[in-house]
Amino acid sequence: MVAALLVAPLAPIVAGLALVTGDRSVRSVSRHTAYIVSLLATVVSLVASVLIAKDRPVLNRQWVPEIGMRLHLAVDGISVPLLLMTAAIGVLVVLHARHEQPEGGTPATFFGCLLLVIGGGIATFLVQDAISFFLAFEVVLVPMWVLIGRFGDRRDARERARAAYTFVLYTVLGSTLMLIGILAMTFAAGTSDLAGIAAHPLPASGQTAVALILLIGLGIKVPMWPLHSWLPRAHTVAPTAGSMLLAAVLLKMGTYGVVRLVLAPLPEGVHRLAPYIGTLAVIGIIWGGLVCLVERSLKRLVAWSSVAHMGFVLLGMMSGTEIGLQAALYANIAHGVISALLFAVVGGLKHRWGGDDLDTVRRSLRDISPRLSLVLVIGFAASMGLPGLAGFWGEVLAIFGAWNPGGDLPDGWFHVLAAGASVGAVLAAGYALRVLWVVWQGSAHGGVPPKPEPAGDARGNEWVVADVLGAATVALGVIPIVLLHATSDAVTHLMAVAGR
Amino acid sequence: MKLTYDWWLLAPVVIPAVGSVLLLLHDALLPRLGRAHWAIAAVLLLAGAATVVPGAFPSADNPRETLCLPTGACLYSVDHVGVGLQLTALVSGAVIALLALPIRVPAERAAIQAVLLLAATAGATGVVAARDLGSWLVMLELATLPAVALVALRARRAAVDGALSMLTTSLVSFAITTMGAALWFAATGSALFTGDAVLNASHDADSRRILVLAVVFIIAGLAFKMSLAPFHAWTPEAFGGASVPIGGFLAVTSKAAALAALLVIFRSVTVLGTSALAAIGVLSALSMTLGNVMALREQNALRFLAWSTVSQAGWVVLPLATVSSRAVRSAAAYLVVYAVATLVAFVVVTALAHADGRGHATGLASYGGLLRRRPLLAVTLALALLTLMGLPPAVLGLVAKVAAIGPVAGARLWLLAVIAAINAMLGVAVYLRWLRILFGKRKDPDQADRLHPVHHVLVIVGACALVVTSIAPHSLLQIVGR
Amino acid sequence: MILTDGRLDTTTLALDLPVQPSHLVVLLPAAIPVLIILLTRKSAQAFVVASLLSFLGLLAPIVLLAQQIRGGAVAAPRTIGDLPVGPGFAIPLHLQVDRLSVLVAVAVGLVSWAVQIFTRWYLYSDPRYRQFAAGVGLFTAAMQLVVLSGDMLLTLIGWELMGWCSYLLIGHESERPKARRAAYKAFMVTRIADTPLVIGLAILSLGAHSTDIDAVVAHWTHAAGGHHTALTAALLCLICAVAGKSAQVPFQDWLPDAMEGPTPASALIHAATMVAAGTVVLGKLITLLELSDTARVVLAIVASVSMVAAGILAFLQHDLKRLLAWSTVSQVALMLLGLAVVTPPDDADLGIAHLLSHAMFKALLFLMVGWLSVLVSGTTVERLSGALSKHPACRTMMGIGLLALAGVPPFVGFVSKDLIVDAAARGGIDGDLTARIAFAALVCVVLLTAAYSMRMWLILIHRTGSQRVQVRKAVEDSYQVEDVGIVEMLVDLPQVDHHGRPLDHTEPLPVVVDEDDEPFVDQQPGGGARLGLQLLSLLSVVGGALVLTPMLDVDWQHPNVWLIVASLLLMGAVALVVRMMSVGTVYGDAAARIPVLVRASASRGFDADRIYVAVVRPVIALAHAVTRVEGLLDRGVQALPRLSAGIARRSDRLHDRRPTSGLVAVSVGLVVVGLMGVVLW
Amino acid sequence: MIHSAPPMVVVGLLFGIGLYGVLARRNAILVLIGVELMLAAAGLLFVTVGSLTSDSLRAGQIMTIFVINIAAAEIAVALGVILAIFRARGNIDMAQAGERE
Repeated sequence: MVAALLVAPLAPIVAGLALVTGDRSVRSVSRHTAYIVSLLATVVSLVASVLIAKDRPVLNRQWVPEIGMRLHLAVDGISVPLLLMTAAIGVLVVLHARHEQPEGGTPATFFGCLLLVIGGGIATFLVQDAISFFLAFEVVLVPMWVLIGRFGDRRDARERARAAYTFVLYTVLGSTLMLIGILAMTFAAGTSDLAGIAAHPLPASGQTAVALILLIGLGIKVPMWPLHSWLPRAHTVAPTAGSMLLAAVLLKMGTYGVVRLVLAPLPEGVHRLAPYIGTLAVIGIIWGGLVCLVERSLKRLVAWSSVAHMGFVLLGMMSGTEIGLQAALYANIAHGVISALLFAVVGGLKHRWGGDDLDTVRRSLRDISPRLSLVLVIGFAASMGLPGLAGFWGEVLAIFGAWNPGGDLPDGWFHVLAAGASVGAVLAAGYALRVLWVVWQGSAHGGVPPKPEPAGDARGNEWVVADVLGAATVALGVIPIVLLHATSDAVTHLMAVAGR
Repeated sequence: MKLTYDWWLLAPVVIPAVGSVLLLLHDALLPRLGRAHWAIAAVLLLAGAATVVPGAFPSADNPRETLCLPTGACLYSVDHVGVGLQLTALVSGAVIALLALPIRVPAERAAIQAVLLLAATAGATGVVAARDLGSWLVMLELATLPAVALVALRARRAAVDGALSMLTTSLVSFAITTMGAALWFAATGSALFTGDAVLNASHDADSRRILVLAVVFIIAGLAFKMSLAPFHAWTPEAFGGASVPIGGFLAVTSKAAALAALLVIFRSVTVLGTSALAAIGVLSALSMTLGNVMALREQNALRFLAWSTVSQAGWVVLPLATVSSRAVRSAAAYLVVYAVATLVAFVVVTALAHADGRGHATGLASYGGLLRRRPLLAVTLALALLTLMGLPPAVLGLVAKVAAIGPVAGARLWLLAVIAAINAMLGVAVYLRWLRILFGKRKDPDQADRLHPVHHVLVIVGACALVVTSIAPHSLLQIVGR
Repeated sequence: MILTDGRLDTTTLALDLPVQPSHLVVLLPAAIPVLIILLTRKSAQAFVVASLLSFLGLLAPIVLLAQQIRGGAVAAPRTIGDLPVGPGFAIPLHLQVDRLSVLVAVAVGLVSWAVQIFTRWYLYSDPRYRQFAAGVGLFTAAMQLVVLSGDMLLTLIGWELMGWCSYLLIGHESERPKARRAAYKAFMVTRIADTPLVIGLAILSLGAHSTDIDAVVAHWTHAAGGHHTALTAALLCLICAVAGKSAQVPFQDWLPDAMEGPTPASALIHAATMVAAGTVVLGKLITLLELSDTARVVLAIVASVSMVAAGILAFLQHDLKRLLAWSTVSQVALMLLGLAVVTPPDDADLGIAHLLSHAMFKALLFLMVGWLSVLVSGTTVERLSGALSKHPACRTMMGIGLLALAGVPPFVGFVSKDLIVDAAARGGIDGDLTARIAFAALVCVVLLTAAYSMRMWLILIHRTGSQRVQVRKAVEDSYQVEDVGIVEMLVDLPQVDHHGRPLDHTEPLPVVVDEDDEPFVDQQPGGGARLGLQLLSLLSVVGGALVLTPMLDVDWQHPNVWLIVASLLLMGAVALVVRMMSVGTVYGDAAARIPVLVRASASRGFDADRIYVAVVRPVIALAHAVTRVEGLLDRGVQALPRLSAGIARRSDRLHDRRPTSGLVAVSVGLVVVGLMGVVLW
Repeated sequence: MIHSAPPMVVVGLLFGIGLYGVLARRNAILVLIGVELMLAAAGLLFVTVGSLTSDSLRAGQIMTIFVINIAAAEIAVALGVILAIFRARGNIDMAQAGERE
């Protein structure tokens, strides 16, 4: 069983490295081979993750004693859902990449980078050691940089390079700040083990500074409001598969880090910062919603909606209540699935249209390609928090949690925040319906196409991917109970530890 | 008066030193060997390294001392960190010698260069262990002056300019260092770097003031050798002028010597507490930033490496801004990692310069599409650069970054830590530039012949070293102890 | 086999199974969309699924009703289970079966069944029939969920889902820009009104540490003294949301626009489901409502205003479908008044009673208008004038519907309305402010209702052959007529979409349902549909008898006879007046006597739409501003590399590669370091 | 037991003059001389302190000898380099060196 712990992250990483380095240096790897290899790797790691989730093994070895870095792999209720989601999304992404493989480099490099990102994500959710958490955090950067910079939107090379650099530099800055916070805690606790850090917290006085640095660092990854400007750029340029990973996996690393490194070990610090961070979160919600109301590029719009949704996650976490935290974790997973779905669909549309400008008049999607339109509707309905779909529970419960926050947080202010969040939900409805109005129902009057458009519905892998994600969205919405039960024990424990 | 002698312990210093003298004599008697001198030098250095290895085992008693006076104070002492630094200096020297082996130079100059290399390495190895002002100064100069000569020995104009600026700077900073040493002596009244002397000095107010001045002077003097800003002006000139392997020598071996010298002072100053070290913090922040920013727009590969050494020097001394037991080890650990990465980078550049002609290795642009032209070189260089920027898959570099920031974060020097974080970002930007070129559009030189076998082997070894140490960083870092 | 293993208790009809009829009430309609999307590809298959399941979905509440009568119903059946969100807070997510909810459930089931059957005929040749049927199914399920929910969150779920379904149904014919806009408007208005709902629910349930409605009611009834303001705030939030869903002032304007949807959708939305949901929810919380006078007064004022205004608008409408829409607004307001006037310890029976009767006759009316509109292909006065005299088949049922609407005894409308009037009168005599407001409004609305019902009737039965012939020539398609009419009126104020950009009024496609372009078989719906209509009309006649049963506990024994007589006389008088007005008009339209400008602005709902647009415009402006600021932010981030490049250039100028400058740097550094050492030590 | 003030003053003067010479002179040889002055200051300081303190090792004097030796070696190397420069460029003006060619 312990082997599974190593297989889950290493299968994609090793396969990815093999593809990237093996490509060209020996002889160019064919697209089919690359696809098969990556599919195998991801499936293997998915199976391993399922095994891990089933009987929670633990691996705890010395690794680099010089910096107190241990090889400590394990899972708990908080990480299991993220782990499974990442592994599953990995398989889907590879499937989708087979369907739509952008130019800019060889297939092997493309798949290799995808695998590296997936592996890094899985590793992040497995490690229980702060420093190796940082390591896993960094693994995804360079491959993602390649994905955006090399395989991104072909139309504008300068914008591509700029987006890639903005992403990688911003994120490196964030993770290094996170590292500083981690090391400060490690130094105080004498161990870099997450549980150990949580067990020996800093003195209350020192917590605020550390929490601030950590939250800024992780806030870049999440992204938190003023630190978000890398996200829309990256998403707009990135290839579809890359966007799916970015939204579904990378952002989750940020929020997961907040739970692990900030909420658990630094309760006093969080408590002092919660009102401010919560405010930023709500600003992000409304900000994103407003931008979406007028954004012209469809893919960018989806990216902005991610900013808004992560705002809900942060708000839930800052509420300092168990319900809020549950909501945050739920919204985390929900956003992962929904945004992956949306990016799959929107990427497909962009691919077909050769652009994603919402102002160009098109025929109604519900007439041209019913399948795509179905998943599109599901995706946007979920993204505006429609009940019965994944988005609903997280957002409503987050508002509930924020309405009366835990501890002696300022009630009145959090009332305002909750109200702001619900206004943000209305904005979400506004832009979701706007997109449906323009795309699904079609802006062409009388359903008459202004010019003949490339029709063609989702087929093969694309349809499978969209189907699975859509089904997952509905399932999460109809039966929230499973996921909530998965996380509840760990959350209760965490609150108990933090509440000391 | 009697001194104890433990020749085995002194071997790493003695072997290269004596070797250089013998080599000189031999060359004077029958000047036929030509480039074979390099081989001999490498062998000697490796032999010296071999004698150090036993001390690297965790079991070894520690510190091991010799040249002890009847009073019990010892003039020569090596602890784990010292072993690590000595190994770095010797091995890097050997690698440099091997690198220089295939390069065609007039036969008589080869001998001189090999001798100078040996001497400088001997100095670097010795300063690690020096525990009294005298040997410290001598060893330091022994490590510096031959380097100047090495740079000057290429009679191209650029090299000469580099040599001149390096020479003058080194002379002045040596004068400053000496002044610092004198002040130190004046303050403590003892020529030995012993904690208690410093402690006594620190009690009396004005001798304390003199001591501060002494420390400051010494730091300023050593900053030249570490090429910390603002004492770095010579670095890009020397690197750009000197032949590629010599650049490597300046970047690695003499930096090890400088850090060693600094550590000797640092150890005995720590008893005074942190405030004297603010200077180090400022210097490190300054040179990190300056080096990165300058490297951002540097077009010449060698000067690029020079600027990167400037910024890396900042990282090396970063931990020394705090007084903590870990600071010394962290600095040494970072230096070791940096040495490996930079050495590999220089190996690649040298190999390329030798194969394609210097003209095609100096310009960054000429590395375009290296991945397709020479995959091995490209991958190795990429690994080295990744290590320097501290991003996976080069775990080694990341570990080093952690080690360097660790003490600072532990001591809650937030400002310094944040500056370090920003420079981590800048560093990524800097090295990604080169990386992007490597993977970018292909650009073939007019003539390109095969790698020299020695270079080929060295490149492979370097790549393997980076891969192995990335998988198990412990294997490398343990040589500076834990 | 259930009988065999004794799972069924024959005396109380109690059923000992994990799945209760109450579950089926929700699940069966919910299964319609799932099955349609998964299984069917053709309209015919879809119809089979839809009709079958909706019929079962009608049976289930009836069984439940039987159980309720026999006392065998499970009071609080569990659904997916309690959500684990920490010890301090319970989210049971259970259903709640009581007599009122069961009655409403039956009505909803009945209406949705009738609608499903009727739709097949109405949308016979619509390629999107499947989607429509699915939408109706989901809509029904959502409403049933609201009706039967025993948990705040379940209520919220059903509530929002209904909004979504209304969006789908209203936007059904999305080729027409007006339909798209109407759908968007309907959803957004209700959603905006819902913003406080979540907050209100949060206040109530967080106070009670549970979302269980009973627990909430219990907690607040005890704690009411302390947290009166909180309770009032929460109730006001709820009332706001209710006003949105039930199209009360100031959110009224989405409802008439919703007429863009196919008529069956309108029937569903107006009769049973969406607009009535507010009544149901407030009915569940009536105990709390009675505690807070502020909330009651606000509710009464909102309801009264919308009631009267809607009555007037109804009378002035040029399109009879819109007339019905406005009448819905006023009738729903009537229900809400029925909730507002009750005083402890009474339950929500009055409002619910009117909900039931309204469901019956309004569904009937809408379906009949739909029928007629198919026959005469239009719903405007010009089209429908004299429709009944041309198609006598519809005459009786239409008549019944209108009489019930007008509230003529013994029709169901009369009973439920009169009960409310009685209660209001009684309350007013007792000096209850709310009741007085309500009573005043009620008197007006009784007359208005009579007036517009009469007007509609007169239009429908009007006959002047020669004129109609030339009108036929003049008027082509009903939608064009409607558009032309509106466009002429709106010429000075162009309609604008949510961006504030003017919508250009290109001619929409002709309605999909049209006799000309495909073989449209018979002039009347299938037998099932007609059966449904007859059932509805039957209920509209005798449904009043329901109040006699113990299912509704209302005080019907001693009605205020004088009041009834007076109101009847007044209604008669009004009817007479309307008749007089209608004489000699082209289409027998009494409203023709009203100046055209008034009618014009009335058929635009007194330009409420412009107000909405005026509200939305600043938001869009804000959004643009935000994007601009965002651009600045982004440019700031992008400026950093340029900054560093600038620094590099400047410091590069310092490095003029000369040894001397190096020496200067060294000495400067020495001084700096020295100073630092001395200062910091 | 001589008084320590005068030698200290001399030390300061020497070092200052040397530093000034290093900064002010463009001729490499003169720069070398400046360096020599600074070194001499250091040596003088060593001797003075050594004579003041009763050190069993005579460290002060020994250090001075060390310094002188190192300085000598240094001068040798430096002159070599300067010679090379002169060969390469025909002058030893530091201010002209290193202009971008």
